[in-house]
Amino acid sequence: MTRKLDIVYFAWVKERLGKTEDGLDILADIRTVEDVIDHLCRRDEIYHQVFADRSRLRFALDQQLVQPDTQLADARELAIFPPVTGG
Amino acid sequence: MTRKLDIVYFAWVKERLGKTEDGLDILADIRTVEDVIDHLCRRDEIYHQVFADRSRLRFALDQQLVQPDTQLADARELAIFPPVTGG
Amino acid sequence: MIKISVSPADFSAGEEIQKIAALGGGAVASFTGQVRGDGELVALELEHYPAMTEQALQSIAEEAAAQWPLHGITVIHRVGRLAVNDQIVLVCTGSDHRQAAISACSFIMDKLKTVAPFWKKEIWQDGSESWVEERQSDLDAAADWKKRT
Amino acid sequence: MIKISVSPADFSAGEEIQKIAALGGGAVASFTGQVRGDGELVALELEHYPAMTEQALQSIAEEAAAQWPLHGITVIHRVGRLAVNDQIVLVCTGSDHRQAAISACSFIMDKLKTVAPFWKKEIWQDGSESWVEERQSDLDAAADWKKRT
Repeated sequence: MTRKLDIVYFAWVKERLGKTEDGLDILADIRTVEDVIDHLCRRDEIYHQVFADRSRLRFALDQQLVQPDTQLADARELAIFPPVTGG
Repeated sequence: MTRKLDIVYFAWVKERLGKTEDGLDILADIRTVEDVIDHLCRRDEIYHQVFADRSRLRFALDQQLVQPDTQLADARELAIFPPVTGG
Repeated sequence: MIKISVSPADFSAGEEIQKIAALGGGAVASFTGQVRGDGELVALELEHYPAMTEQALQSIAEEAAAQWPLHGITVIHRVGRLAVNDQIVLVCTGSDHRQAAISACSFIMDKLKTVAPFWKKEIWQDGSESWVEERQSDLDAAADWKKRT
Repeated sequence: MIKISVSPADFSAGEEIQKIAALGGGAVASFTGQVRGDGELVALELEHYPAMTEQALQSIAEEAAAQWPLHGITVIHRVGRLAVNDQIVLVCTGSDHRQAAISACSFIMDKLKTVAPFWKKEIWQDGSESWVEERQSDLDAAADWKKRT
Protein backbone atom coordinates (compact mmCIF):
# COMPACT_ATOMS: atom_id res chain seq x y z
CA MET A 1 0.00 0.00 0.00
CA THR A 2 1.33 3.43 -0.87
CA ARG A 3 1.57 6.01 1.92
CA LYS A 4 0.82 9.62 1.21
CA LEU A 5 2.86 12.55 2.54
CA ASP A 6 1.42 16.06 2.75
CA ILE A 7 3.98 18.71 1.93
CA VAL A 8 3.39 22.31 3.03
CA TYR A 9 5.34 25.41 2.02
CA PHE A 10 5.87 28.75 3.72
CA ALA A 11 7.25 32.22 3.04
CA TRP A 12 9.27 32.64 -0.15
CA VAL A 13 9.29 28.88 -0.78
CA LYS A 14 5.49 29.06 -1.04
CA GLU A 15 5.54 32.24 -3.11
CA ARG A 16 8.12 31.03 -5.58
CA LEU A 17 6.47 27.63 -6.00
CA GLY A 18 3.13 29.40 -6.40
CA LYS A 19 1.41 26.90 -4.12
CA THR A 20 0.87 26.22 -0.44
CA GLU A 21 0.98 22.42 -0.51
CA ASP A 22 1.58 19.21 -2.39
CA GLY A 23 0.68 15.57 -1.91
CA LEU A 24 3.25 12.88 -2.57
CA ASP A 25 3.00 9.12 -2.77
CA ILE A 26 5.87 7.72 -0.80
CA LEU A 27 7.61 5.19 -3.00
CA ALA A 28 10.07 2.67 -1.63
CA ASP A 29 13.15 4.70 -2.57
CA ILE A 30 11.96 7.84 -0.73
CA ARG A 31 13.27 7.43 2.81
CA THR A 32 14.56 10.79 4.00
CA VAL A 33 13.57 14.44 3.79
CA GLU A 34 16.30 14.93 1.21
CA ASP A 35 14.88 12.06 -0.90
CA VAL A 36 11.59 13.99 -1.05
CA ILE A 37 13.38 17.10 -2.31
CA ASP A 38 15.29 15.06 -4.91
CA HIS A 39 12.07 13.45 -6.05
CA LEU A 40 10.28 16.80 -6.42
CA CYS A 41 13.23 18.26 -8.32
CA ARG A 42 13.00 15.44 -10.83
CA ARG A 43 9.25 15.90 -11.13
CA ASP A 44 9.21 19.54 -12.24
CA GLU A 45 11.70 22.25 -13.16
CA ILE A 46 10.09 24.75 -10.73
CA TYR A 47 11.22 22.68 -7.70
CA HIS A 48 14.68 22.46 -9.17
CA GLN A 49 14.80 26.26 -9.30
CA VAL A 50 13.27 27.03 -5.90
CA PHE A 51 15.24 24.32 -4.09
CA ALA A 52 18.50 25.11 -5.92
CA ASP A 53 20.30 26.38 -2.81
CA ARG A 54 19.41 23.78 -0.21
CA SER A 55 21.42 25.57 2.48
CA ARG A 56 18.58 28.11 2.51
CA LEU A 57 15.89 25.51 3.25
CA ARG A 58 14.64 24.30 6.61
CA PHE A 59 12.36 21.33 7.31
CA ALA A 60 9.80 20.16 9.83
CA LEU A 61 8.38 16.64 9.96
CA ASP A 62 5.04 16.45 11.73
CA GLN A 63 5.74 19.95 13.12
CA GLN A 64 9.20 19.17 14.52
CA LEU A 65 12.32 20.78 13.05
CA VAL A 66 14.49 18.11 11.40
CA GLN A 67 17.64 17.82 9.35
CA PRO A 68 17.63 16.88 5.62
CA ASP A 69 18.93 13.38 6.38
CA THR A 70 16.09 12.61 8.83
CA GLN A 71 14.09 9.48 8.01
CA LEU A 72 10.47 10.09 7.09
CA ALA A 73 9.37 7.03 9.10
CA ASP A 74 5.60 7.38 9.59
CA ALA A 75 5.47 11.16 9.28
CA ARG A 76 2.34 12.56 7.68
CA GLU A 77 3.39 16.15 7.03
CA LEU A 78 6.61 17.64 5.75
CA ALA A 79 7.03 21.41 5.88
CA ILE A 80 9.61 23.15 3.70
CA PHE A 81 10.46 26.78 4.45
CA PRO A 82 13.25 29.34 4.71
CA PRO A 83 15.11 29.98 7.99
CA VAL A 84 12.67 31.45 10.51
CA THR A 85 12.69 35.20 11.21
CA GLY A 86 10.13 35.81 13.93
CA GLY A 87 10.44 37.76 17.14
CA MET B 1 40.62 78.05 60.40
CA THR B 2 38.87 74.80 61.33
CA ARG B 3 36.80 73.08 58.65
CA LYS B 4 33.58 71.40 59.58
CA LEU B 5 32.42 68.05 58.25
CA ASP B 6 28.76 67.01 58.30
CA ILE B 7 28.31 63.34 59.04
CA VAL B 8 25.03 61.60 58.14
CA TYR B 9 23.88 58.11 59.12
CA PHE B 10 21.45 55.70 57.53
CA ALA B 11 19.60 52.44 58.22
CA TRP B 12 20.79 50.50 61.29
CA VAL B 13 23.80 52.78 61.76
CA LYS B 14 21.36 55.65 62.31
CA GLU B 15 19.04 53.56 64.49
CA ARG B 16 21.78 52.19 66.71
CA LEU B 17 23.46 55.58 67.10
CA GLY B 18 20.05 57.09 67.82
CA LYS B 19 20.78 60.08 65.59
CA THR B 20 20.70 61.05 61.94
CA GLU B 21 23.74 63.31 61.83
CA ASP B 22 26.79 64.77 63.54
CA GLY B 23 29.05 67.73 62.99
CA LEU B 24 32.80 67.35 63.32
CA ASP B 25 35.61 69.88 63.37
CA ILE B 26 38.33 68.55 61.12
CA LEU B 27 41.57 68.68 63.08
CA ALA B 28 44.95 68.36 61.42
CA ASP B 29 45.33 64.66 62.23
CA ILE B 30 41.98 63.70 60.62
CA ARG B 31 42.84 63.06 57.01
CA THR B 32 40.89 60.00 55.85
CA VAL B 33 37.43 58.51 56.29
CA GLU B 34 38.92 55.99 58.68
CA ASP B 35 40.45 58.79 60.74
CA VAL B 36 36.93 60.17 61.25
CA ILE B 37 35.70 56.81 62.49
CA ASP B 38 38.68 56.48 64.85
CA HIS B 39 38.05 59.96 66.15
CA LEU B 40 34.34 59.29 66.80
CA CYS B 41 35.15 55.99 68.53
CA ARG B 42 37.43 57.84 70.92
CA ARG B 43 34.79 60.49 71.52
CA ASP B 44 32.00 58.23 72.79
CA GLU B 45 31.49 54.56 73.62
CA ILE B 46 28.34 54.36 71.44
CA TYR B 47 30.41 54.86 68.25
CA HIS B 48 32.83 52.23 69.45
CA GLN B 49 29.93 49.77 69.72
CA VAL B 50 28.12 50.63 66.48
CA PHE B 51 31.31 50.83 64.41
CA ALA B 52 32.83 47.71 66.02
CA ASP B 53 32.71 45.61 62.84
CA ARG B 54 33.99 48.01 60.22
CA SER B 55 33.62 45.42 57.45
CA ARG B 56 29.87 46.09 57.75
CA LEU B 57 30.20 49.82 57.11
CA ARG B 58 30.12 51.68 53.81
CA PHE B 59 30.99 55.32 53.17
CA ALA B 60 30.14 58.14 50.81
CA LEU B 61 32.01 61.44 50.64
CA ASP B 62 29.98 64.22 49.12
CA GLN B 63 27.56 61.57 47.84
CA GLN B 64 30.18 59.39 46.14
CA LEU B 65 30.94 55.90 47.42
CA VAL B 66 34.49 55.78 48.79
CA GLN B 67 36.84 53.41 50.59
CA PRO B 68 37.87 53.87 54.26
CA ASP B 69 41.35 55.05 53.26
CA THR B 70 40.00 57.83 51.02
CA GLN B 71 41.31 61.33 51.85
CA LEU B 72 38.67 63.75 53.06
CA ALA B 73 40.23 66.57 51.02
CA ASP B 74 37.59 69.33 50.80
CA ALA B 75 34.58 67.10 51.30
CA ARG B 76 31.66 68.64 53.17
CA GLU B 77 29.55 65.57 53.91
CA LEU B 78 30.47 62.06 55.00
CA ALA B 79 27.75 59.40 55.01
CA ILE B 80 28.15 56.22 57.03
CA PHE B 81 25.76 53.33 56.39
CA PRO B 82 25.46 49.56 56.00
CA PRO B 83 25.84 47.83 52.64
CA VAL B 84 22.99 48.92 50.36
CA THR B 85 20.03 46.60 49.82
CA GLY B 86 17.72 48.32 47.33
CA GLY B 87 16.17 46.99 44.15
CA MET C 1 2.21 28.43 34.52
CA ILE C 2 2.85 28.84 30.82
CA LYS C 3 0.69 31.01 28.58
CA ILE C 4 1.22 31.00 24.82
CA SER C 5 -0.71 33.16 22.38
CA VAL C 6 -0.33 33.44 18.61
CA SER C 7 -2.87 35.73 16.95
CA PRO C 8 -3.29 38.99 15.05
CA ALA C 9 -4.54 40.72 18.23
CA ASP C 10 -2.52 43.42 19.95
CA PHE C 11 -1.54 42.98 23.60
CA SER C 12 -0.84 45.10 26.65
CA ALA C 13 2.65 44.49 28.05
CA GLY C 14 1.57 46.17 31.28
CA GLU C 15 -1.37 43.81 31.81
CA GLU C 16 0.74 40.74 31.07
CA ILE C 17 3.41 41.91 33.51
CA GLN C 18 0.71 42.45 36.15
CA LYS C 19 -0.60 38.92 35.66
CA ILE C 20 2.87 37.45 36.08
CA ALA C 21 3.54 39.76 39.06
CA ALA C 22 0.30 38.57 40.67
CA LEU C 23 1.87 35.10 40.95
CA GLY C 24 3.97 36.68 43.69
CA GLY C 25 7.53 35.90 42.72
CA GLY C 26 8.88 39.39 43.26
CA ALA C 27 10.92 39.53 40.04
CA VAL C 28 9.36 40.05 36.61
CA ALA C 29 11.34 40.47 33.39
CA SER C 30 9.84 41.34 30.05
CA PHE C 31 10.88 41.85 26.47
CA THR C 32 8.71 43.62 23.92
CA GLY C 33 9.55 43.71 20.23
CA GLN C 34 7.90 46.10 17.83
CA VAL C 35 8.15 46.94 14.14
CA ARG C 36 11.09 49.31 13.78
CA GLY C 37 10.65 52.18 11.33
CA ASP C 38 13.46 51.33 8.94
CA GLY C 39 13.56 54.05 6.29
CA GLU C 40 10.80 53.45 3.78
CA LEU C 41 9.25 50.50 5.57
CA VAL C 42 5.45 50.60 5.66
CA ALA C 43 4.58 47.31 7.34
CA LEU C 44 5.62 43.77 8.11
CA GLU C 45 3.59 40.75 7.08
CA LEU C 46 4.06 38.04 9.71
CA GLU C 47 3.47 34.55 8.33
CA HIS C 48 3.56 31.43 10.47
CA TYR C 49 2.94 27.67 10.40
CA PRO C 50 -0.28 27.39 12.39
CA ALA C 51 -0.07 23.67 13.08
CA MET C 52 3.40 24.05 14.58
CA THR C 53 3.72 27.54 16.06
CA GLU C 54 2.09 27.17 19.47
CA GLN C 55 3.76 23.88 20.26
CA ALA C 56 7.15 25.29 19.23
CA LEU C 57 6.67 28.22 21.64
CA GLN C 58 5.36 25.86 24.32
CA SER C 59 8.52 23.71 23.98
CA ILE C 60 10.77 26.76 24.32
CA ALA C 61 8.86 27.87 27.43
CA GLU C 62 9.11 24.37 28.93
CA GLU C 63 12.84 24.33 28.25
CA ALA C 64 13.15 27.64 30.15
CA ALA C 65 10.98 26.33 33.00
CA ALA C 66 13.28 23.30 33.31
CA GLN C 67 16.35 25.53 33.54
CA TRP C 68 15.26 28.33 35.85
CA PRO C 69 12.91 28.49 38.86
CA LEU C 70 9.99 30.36 37.28
CA HIS C 71 6.48 31.06 38.54
CA GLY C 72 5.12 32.09 35.18
CA ILE C 73 5.99 32.46 31.51
CA THR C 74 3.96 34.38 28.94
CA VAL C 75 4.82 34.37 25.25
CA ILE C 76 2.66 36.38 22.86
CA HIS C 77 3.46 36.62 19.16
CA ARG C 78 1.34 38.45 16.66
CA VAL C 79 0.79 37.38 13.04
CA GLY C 80 -0.60 39.13 9.98
CA ARG C 81 0.07 42.65 8.80
CA LEU C 82 1.76 44.94 11.33
CA ALA C 83 2.50 48.63 10.76
CA VAL C 84 5.62 50.51 11.86
CA ASN C 85 5.70 50.79 15.68
CA ASP C 86 3.13 48.00 16.12
CA GLN C 87 4.01 45.47 18.76
CA ILE C 88 5.12 42.04 17.50
CA VAL C 89 6.19 39.93 20.44
CA LEU C 90 6.12 39.86 24.22
CA VAL C 91 8.00 37.51 26.53
CA CYS C 92 7.38 37.91 30.25
CA THR C 93 8.85 35.76 33.02
CA GLY C 94 8.33 35.75 36.78
CA SER C 95 10.60 34.31 39.43
CA ASP C 96 11.79 34.75 43.01
CA HIS C 97 15.17 35.71 41.54
CA ARG C 98 15.84 38.58 39.18
CA GLN C 99 18.64 36.83 37.33
CA ALA C 100 16.45 33.78 36.69
CA ALA C 101 13.66 35.99 35.35
CA ILE C 102 15.97 38.00 33.10
CA SER C 103 18.00 35.02 31.85
CA ALA C 104 14.87 33.01 31.05
CA CYS C 105 13.34 35.96 29.19
CA SER C 106 16.52 36.41 27.17
CA PHE C 107 16.78 32.66 26.46
CA ILE C 108 13.18 32.44 25.26
CA MET C 109 13.67 35.36 22.84
CA ASP C 110 16.92 33.90 21.48
CA LYS C 111 15.33 30.48 20.92
CA LEU C 112 12.14 31.96 19.48
CA LYS C 113 14.20 33.85 16.89
CA THR C 114 15.83 30.66 15.64
CA VAL C 115 13.29 27.82 16.00
CA ALA C 116 9.73 29.22 16.08
CA PRO C 117 8.11 29.05 12.61
CA PHE C 118 7.51 32.72 11.85
CA TRP C 119 8.59 34.58 8.73
CA LYS C 120 8.64 38.34 8.23
CA LYS C 121 8.00 40.01 4.90
CA GLU C 122 8.87 43.68 4.64
CA ILE C 123 6.49 45.89 2.66
CA TRP C 124 8.06 49.08 1.34
CA GLN C 125 6.66 52.46 0.34
CA ASP C 126 7.33 51.81 -3.36
CA GLY C 127 5.14 48.70 -3.16
CA SER C 128 8.04 46.25 -3.24
CA GLU C 129 8.28 43.37 -0.79
CA SER C 130 11.21 41.45 0.63
CA TRP C 131 11.50 38.50 2.98
CA VAL C 132 13.68 39.18 6.01
CA GLU C 133 16.84 37.07 6.03
CA GLU C 134 18.02 35.19 9.08
CA ARG C 135 20.82 36.96 10.95
CA GLN C 136 24.04 35.36 12.07
CA SER C 137 23.86 37.28 15.36
CA ASP C 138 20.57 35.50 16.16
CA LEU C 139 22.08 32.09 15.42
CA ASP C 140 25.10 32.94 17.57
CA ALA C 141 22.90 34.09 20.45
CA ALA C 142 20.90 30.87 20.42
CA ALA C 143 24.07 28.76 20.14
CA ASP C 144 25.59 30.58 23.13
CA TRP C 145 22.92 29.15 25.46
CA LYS C 146 24.00 25.61 24.56
CA LYS C 147 27.51 26.39 25.74
CA ARG C 148 26.21 27.95 28.95
CA THR C 149 23.68 25.28 29.93
CA MET D 1 17.10 59.81 27.11
CA ILE D 2 17.47 58.94 30.76
CA LYS D 3 14.60 59.22 33.24
CA ILE D 4 15.22 58.68 36.94
CA SER D 5 12.52 58.76 39.59
CA VAL D 6 12.82 58.17 43.34
CA SER D 7 9.59 58.70 45.26
CA PRO D 8 6.91 56.93 47.30
CA ALA D 9 4.56 56.96 44.29
CA ASP D 10 3.54 53.77 42.53
CA PHE D 11 4.22 53.40 38.81
CA SER D 12 2.76 51.63 35.79
CA ALA D 13 5.27 49.32 34.12
CA GLY D 14 3.05 49.25 31.05
CA GLU D 15 3.06 53.03 30.65
CA GLU D 16 6.82 53.26 31.11
CA ILE D 17 7.36 50.51 28.52
CA GLN D 18 5.08 52.40 26.11
CA LYS D 19 7.07 55.59 26.58
CA ILE D 20 10.33 53.80 25.85
CA ALA D 21 8.71 51.95 22.92
CA ALA D 22 7.53 55.28 21.49
CA LEU D 23 11.20 56.20 20.98
CA GLY D 24 11.06 53.70 18.14
CA GLY D 25 13.92 51.31 18.83
CA GLY D 26 11.98 48.13 18.32
CA ALA D 27 13.36 46.34 21.39
CA VAL D 28 12.25 47.12 24.94
CA ALA D 29 13.37 45.18 28.01
CA SER D 30 12.02 45.69 31.50
CA PHE D 31 12.52 44.43 34.99
CA THR D 32 9.99 44.96 37.76
CA GLY D 33 10.72 44.11 41.38
CA GLN D 34 7.99 43.85 43.98
CA VAL D 35 7.78 43.01 47.68
CA ARG D 36 7.75 39.21 47.90
CA GLY D 37 5.42 37.71 50.47
CA ASP D 38 7.99 35.94 52.62
CA GLY D 39 6.14 34.09 55.36
CA GLU D 40 5.10 36.54 58.06
CA LEU D 41 6.32 39.65 56.26
CA VAL D 42 3.89 42.56 56.47
CA ALA D 43 5.80 45.35 54.75
CA LEU D 44 9.16 46.75 53.75
CA GLU D 45 10.36 50.17 54.81
CA LEU D 46 12.57 51.59 52.06
CA GLU D 47 15.06 54.15 53.33
CA HIS D 48 17.41 56.09 51.08
CA TYR D 49 19.98 58.88 51.04
CA PRO D 50 18.07 61.65 49.28
CA ALA D 51 21.07 63.82 48.45
CA MET D 52 22.79 60.90 46.72
CA THR D 53 20.13 58.54 45.35
CA GLU D 54 19.16 60.17 42.07
CA GLN D 55 22.71 60.93 41.04
CA ALA D 56 23.77 57.35 41.86
CA LEU D 57 21.01 56.02 39.61
CA GLN D 58 21.86 58.59 36.94
CA SER D 59 25.49 57.43 36.96
CA ILE D 60 24.47 53.79 36.57
CA ALA D 61 22.18 54.71 33.66
CA GLU D 62 24.97 56.72 32.01
CA GLU D 63 27.35 53.80 32.42
CA ALA D 64 24.80 51.58 30.64
CA ALA D 65 24.28 54.19 27.90
CA ALA D 66 28.04 54.26 27.31
CA GLN D 67 28.18 50.50 26.93
CA TRP D 68 25.13 49.70 24.81
CA PRO D 69 23.33 51.55 21.98
CA LEU D 70 20.18 52.62 23.86
CA HIS D 71 17.38 55.00 22.89
CA GLY D 72 15.99 55.30 26.38
CA ILE D 73 16.51 54.25 29.98
CA THR D 74 13.95 54.59 32.76
CA VAL D 75 14.76 53.79 36.38
CA ILE D 76 12.03 54.17 38.99
CA HIS D 77 12.62 53.24 42.62
CA ARG D 78 10.05 53.69 45.36
CA VAL D 79 10.84 54.65 48.94
CA GLY D 80 8.85 54.57 52.17
CA ARG D 81 6.58 51.81 53.42
CA LEU D 82 5.63 49.16 50.86
CA ALA D 83 3.23 46.27 51.51
CA VAL D 84 3.61 42.71 50.27
CA ASN D 85 3.15 42.59 46.46
CA ASP D 86 3.71 46.34 46.11
CA GLN D 87 6.04 47.33 43.32
CA ILE D 88 9.50 48.53 44.36
CA VAL D 89 11.59 49.10 41.28
CA LEU D 90 11.33 49.34 37.51
CA VAL D 91 14.15 49.39 35.00
CA CYS D 92 13.19 49.76 31.35
CA THR D 93 15.57 50.03 28.39
CA GLY D 94 14.98 50.58 24.69
CA SER D 95 17.30 49.80 21.81
CA ASP D 96 17.42 48.72 18.19
CA HIS D 97 18.85 45.42 19.42
CA ARG D 98 17.19 43.04 21.83
CA GLN D 99 20.44 41.85 23.40
CA ALA D 100 21.53 45.43 24.09
CA ALA D 101 18.17 46.21 25.72
CA ILE D 102 18.18 43.05 27.86
CA SER D 103 21.85 43.26 28.86
CA ALA D 104 21.58 46.94 29.81
CA CYS D 105 18.45 46.24 31.89
CA SER D 106 20.22 43.40 33.68
CA PHE D 107 23.37 45.49 34.23
CA ILE D 108 21.42 48.41 35.69
CA MET D 109 19.62 46.14 38.16
CA ASP D 110 22.86 44.45 39.22
CA LYS D 111 24.61 47.79 39.78
CA LEU D 112 21.59 49.33 41.51
CA LYS D 113 21.56 46.45 44.01
CA THR D 114 25.17 47.11 45.02
CA VAL D 115 25.80 50.88 44.72
CA ALA D 116 22.51 52.80 44.96
CA PRO D 117 21.92 54.06 48.52
CA PHE D 118 18.71 52.23 49.45
CA TRP D 119 18.15 50.13 52.57
CA LYS D 120 15.28 47.75 53.19
CA LYS D 121 13.83 47.10 56.62
CA GLU D 122 11.49 44.14 56.96
CA ILE D 123 8.45 44.57 59.19
CA TRP D 124 7.00 41.32 60.52
CA GLN D 125 3.56 40.29 61.75
CA ASP D 126 4.78 40.05 65.36
CA GLY D 127 5.87 43.70 65.17
CA SER D 128 9.58 42.93 64.97
CA GLU D 129 11.80 44.62 62.39
CA SER D 130 15.00 43.55 60.70
CA TRP D 131 17.32 45.23 58.24
CA VAL D 132 17.89 43.20 55.08
CA GLU D 133 21.50 42.01 54.75
CA GLU D 134 23.46 42.35 51.54
CA ARG D 135 23.66 39.13 49.56
CA GLN D 136 26.82 37.62 48.13
CA SER D 137 24.94 36.70 44.94
CA ASP D 138 24.26 40.40 44.31
CA LEU D 139 27.91 41.30 44.81
CA ASP D 140 28.94 38.47 42.48
CA ALA D 141 26.46 39.59 39.82
CA ALA D 142 27.78 43.17 39.88
CA ALA D 143 31.39 41.96 39.84
CA ASP D 144 30.68 39.75 36.82
CA TRP D 145 29.98 42.81 34.67
CA LYS D 146 33.48 44.12 35.31
CA LYS D 147 34.95 40.92 33.91
CA ARG D 148 32.68 41.09 30.87
CA THR D 149 33.13 44.72 29.96
